[in-house]
Amino acid sequence: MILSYYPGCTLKTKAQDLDLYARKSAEVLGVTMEELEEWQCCGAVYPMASDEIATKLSAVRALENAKEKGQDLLTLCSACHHVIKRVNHDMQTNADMQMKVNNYLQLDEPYTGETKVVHYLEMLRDLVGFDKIKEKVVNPLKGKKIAAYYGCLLLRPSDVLQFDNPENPSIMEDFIRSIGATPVETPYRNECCGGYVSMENKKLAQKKVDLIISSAMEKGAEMIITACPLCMYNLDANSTEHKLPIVYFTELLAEALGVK
Amino acid sequence: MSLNEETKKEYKPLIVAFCCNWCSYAGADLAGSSRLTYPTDVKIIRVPCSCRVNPLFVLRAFQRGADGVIIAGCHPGDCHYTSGNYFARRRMTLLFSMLDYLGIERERTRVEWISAAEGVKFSTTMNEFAKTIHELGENKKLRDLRCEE
Amino acid sequence: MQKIGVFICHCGTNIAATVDVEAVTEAIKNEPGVVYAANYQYMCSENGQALIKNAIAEYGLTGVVVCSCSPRMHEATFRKAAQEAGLNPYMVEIANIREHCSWIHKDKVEATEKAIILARAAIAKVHLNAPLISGQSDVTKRALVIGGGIAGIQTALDIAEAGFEVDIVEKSPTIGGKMAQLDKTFPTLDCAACILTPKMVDAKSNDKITLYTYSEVESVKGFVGNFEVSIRKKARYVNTDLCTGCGECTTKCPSRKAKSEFNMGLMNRGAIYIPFAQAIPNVATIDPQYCIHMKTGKCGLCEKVCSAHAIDFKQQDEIVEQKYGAIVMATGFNLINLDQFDEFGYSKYPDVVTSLEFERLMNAAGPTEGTLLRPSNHEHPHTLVFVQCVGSRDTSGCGKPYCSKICCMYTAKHAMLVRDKYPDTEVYVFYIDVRTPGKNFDEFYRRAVEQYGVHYIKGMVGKVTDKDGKLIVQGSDLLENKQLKIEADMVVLAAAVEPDPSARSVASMLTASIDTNDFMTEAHAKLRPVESPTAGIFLSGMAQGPKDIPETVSQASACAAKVIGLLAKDHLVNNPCVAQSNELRCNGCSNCEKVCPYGAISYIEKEVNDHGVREVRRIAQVNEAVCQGCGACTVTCPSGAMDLKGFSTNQIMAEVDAICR
Amino acid sequence: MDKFLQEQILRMSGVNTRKCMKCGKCSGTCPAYDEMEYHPHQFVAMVESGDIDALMQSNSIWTCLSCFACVERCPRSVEPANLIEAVRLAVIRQQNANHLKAQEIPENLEEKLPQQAIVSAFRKYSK
Repeated sequence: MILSYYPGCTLKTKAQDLDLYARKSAEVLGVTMEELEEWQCCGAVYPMASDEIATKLSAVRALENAKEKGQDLLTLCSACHHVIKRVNHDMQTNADMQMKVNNYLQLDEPYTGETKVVHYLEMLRDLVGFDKIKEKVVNPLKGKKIAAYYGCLLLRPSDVLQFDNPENPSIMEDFIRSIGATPVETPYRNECCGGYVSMENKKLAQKKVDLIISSAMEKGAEMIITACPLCMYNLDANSTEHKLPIVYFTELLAEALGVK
Repeated sequence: MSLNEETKKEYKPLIVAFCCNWCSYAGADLAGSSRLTYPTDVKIIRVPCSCRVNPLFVLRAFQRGADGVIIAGCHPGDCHYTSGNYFARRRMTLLFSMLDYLGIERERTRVEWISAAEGVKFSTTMNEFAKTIHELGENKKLRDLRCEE
Repeated sequence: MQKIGVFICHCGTNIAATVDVEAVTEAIKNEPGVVYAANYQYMCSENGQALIKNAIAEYGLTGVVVCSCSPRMHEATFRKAAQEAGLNPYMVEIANIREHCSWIHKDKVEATEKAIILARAAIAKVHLNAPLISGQSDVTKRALVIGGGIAGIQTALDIAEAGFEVDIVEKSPTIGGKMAQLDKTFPTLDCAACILTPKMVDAKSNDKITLYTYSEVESVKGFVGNFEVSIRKKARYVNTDLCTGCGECTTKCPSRKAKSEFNMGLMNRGAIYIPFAQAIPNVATIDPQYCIHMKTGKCGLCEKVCSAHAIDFKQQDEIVEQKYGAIVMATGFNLINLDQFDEFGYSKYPDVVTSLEFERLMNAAGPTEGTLLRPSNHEHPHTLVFVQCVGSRDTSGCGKPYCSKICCMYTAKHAMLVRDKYPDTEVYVFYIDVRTPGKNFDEFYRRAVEQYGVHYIKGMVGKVTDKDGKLIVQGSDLLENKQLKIEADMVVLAAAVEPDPSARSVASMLTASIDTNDFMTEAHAKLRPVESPTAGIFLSGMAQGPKDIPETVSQASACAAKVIGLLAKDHLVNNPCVAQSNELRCNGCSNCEKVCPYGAISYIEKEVNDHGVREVRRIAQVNEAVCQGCGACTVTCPSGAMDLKGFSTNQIMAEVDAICR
Repeated sequence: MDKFLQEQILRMSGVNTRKCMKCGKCSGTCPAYDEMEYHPHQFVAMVESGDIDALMQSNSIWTCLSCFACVERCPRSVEPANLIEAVRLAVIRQQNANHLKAQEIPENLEEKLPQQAIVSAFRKYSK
């Protein structure tokens, strides 16, 4: 199985672990991640205004590149996934956007949302299958109680992202089970960590993070996993009361598969 | 007619809508009582069921200068006469592909399922259809020249 | 050539404001065949009708065109007027210039032009009209009520009271429906069981009423006055004639995995069970999905303990065929599934319950025997939060677009009952609007606030989480402009109502129309609210739309009155707009026979005289009492022999020509 | 009441404020509620009534986390977050109105701060 891969800026710098272990694990699982030869930053936030075109172009270019190779586009960072999937949805459904973007890009054949965007977790669930992961695990994380933190960007708006039940998701819990650990459900797993507003209002981020971590601890979690570098940062750097290890889910996967 | 000398110059399409008595005609009534507008181009003929629409009626309409024909009936499974709309669907599929072959564009003919509770759907369907026909312009095919003024 | 009179209605200003009625009158005056044309303010009024009658007499009219509102509204009125003046009623045609013209167009010139065209089409049609004589058919003097909740029971009792036989088909093992599950009823706080169970007993003991419980309608054929219905009596694996309802088997049954439907899954029941103590009929039913004997062949304990020898593991479903004159849809409602509303934590927290589950938790016959306890730990709750409009008034696709109508009142009831029984509790109600239109309803709600001190909060809950065994309800208080986080012990969700899932399939069998929310459509929203547009089908209770018990009972009785009105007739006048075969043109191909959904067409050998040639041919014959006039046969007929009276090929062609002129 | 601005906001956001039934679920759900001067439901009401200047001057537009909880849970599909984004854009598209200026970034830099945070904030707060 070969997929085009869009890593994103943060995975090349501060979140190298997220990327590195994803690649190592994919190898074990028989998935080839072909990094796009050329890609630019997705912009990290989806531009909601109807007159924003230029800020969506980098996502379209990535999508177009994958289309040319006839491959699905794999994403890993929650923010990149959110932006690219929503832009792709625009390109499928918004005629005005289609026209403007294609007029600008002057492609041989207009891009109208043909590429399928797949998050690494979706790949694990839908393309590889958690059962298969179970088979490949050599180092099961038995007895480890892990809380999944989804954040916002993977789940909402659910009608576009179609990732999982936005209020009661299960994909990360299923993942945790597949590597032999015990999932711990926390009620704040799909509530915001403070996001980029931590640059502006650290207090807000601290409040949100404290709530998330204390609730996870109350439920007995020993660690929290995430797919988003910004969530990772907030949960790690902005907690004031308690500390829990915050880990990228790919790192645990690699550990369980014995390639860490 | 003198009433309309001025507006006559602008192209006004003529659309014949066959509506079944139980669903779509009632849907049109609901569109009316909800004051949901659609162009005057649409003229409705009441039939007991969409299966009462003989392909001859459609041909005749085009011969006599209609620019579009729409047949509206109950949703599949909801026909007042159990199965009439299924007959209509089959007959019209066949007829429309034949008309297409004769040069009457596929967009000029349509079958829609509109229930008695779907006033909004009736009006949006008619607006859409009228717009499509307006864009296609006058239908010249199949016209009985003896009917021309 | 017909002598046609055209009558144009102003409908006050409904038509006249957008259509120049004078111009229409002028324009059609000179149409061929039109000998008289007039307009009047209200054609449907007595004076308007007199105008028509006088003109028929004075000008010897042979056809009448009324340009007015929809024929679905007043066609019958004008036909009757014509008949009174001695004209065959089917010589009247309506041009719909209100719903299809004046109400939807703005430009007076264009609307007037369209009205003239519609009038011309009607005139063209009348030219080809022929007098039609209606046949008659008999009425089977027996009614079927589908659904045995309070709506169905009330309708059946009223019909039986008038002396007609009536059968109730109920899919669960007992009648009683949702009302049997309720604790108290608003606005008087009567106990639901106290007022319902006597009616259930009446239904059982009334010799005009036959109960088919644990049964479903399998198929429906026929038409008003003459429905043929087959009813599947599902196997109970218990001989109901022998079962005494002692309940010995239900207590001994070792299978305890099945969720009790009556108690909303809050407790389990045996595989053999009687839904509740007052069930009618009071007999046991075996649930084959959970019965150990039926799955493994072992156990059979119930058979051993039954002194009446009523257990019959070999029982089969039974099909009952019955004829009816009228059918009542009383299929009722359910609460919506809350999978789409996990922000309220329903699937996660046992202490988040629906309002119907709450009824059971408050009910003396419920799982906690009337003591309100938290389902999670069986402790007494101190803080309760009620959330209204969960899934109602929701256009996002997760819920239902309509107001469920009953939640405001039952939530006030719940809040009041909790405060009354447990004065140490704090009760919060999150509301968007409090809707209390009904006799003594607003007074009731105000009592909850003023007398019982229930905290009503204008706002909505956004998320329910938990902390240290408490539920944290995060919501907005719009009047205080605050976000609240209430530490609660229980959360009660007023989930939206929806028609029972069986409604759609039953409605399809009855060919009765249903709206986009699966509620039954009325023949007229205001004037014929308990009848379906399909003749002989009547609507009772929630199947037609959300309503509370007082309203359901009134509607059920209204429905019964309509059914009685139908059953009281010995004969029904048939629709004369039926198919007719031209025997000289018929080629005997049988195509029409195959498409007819009613089996109204048969083939006979008949001697015909075809231009002097006498021969015996196989030709189609229409049974006019059975034909419903859909016209499927007319289009399928390759030789053009089949035609539909009132909507003949020539008539519709003439309309097409008139419109396309 | 600023008609022009109001139309601009509505066009950019694609929101139909009239769909709002004032239930307050957006504000009941908002994780940044306590930090805001105007709350999500007020955003909708204020845009509807044309009271946009007050919104543009409020800190609330910088506090919205774009977490889409209000969008996801709104029973009428009103999308308050889109409105807030449109107002924010109306502010930063003015001359010299960037909320976060490039020269301010170095002082905010922390060892662990991911690029994603800087890019997001820059996209949200500056043109």
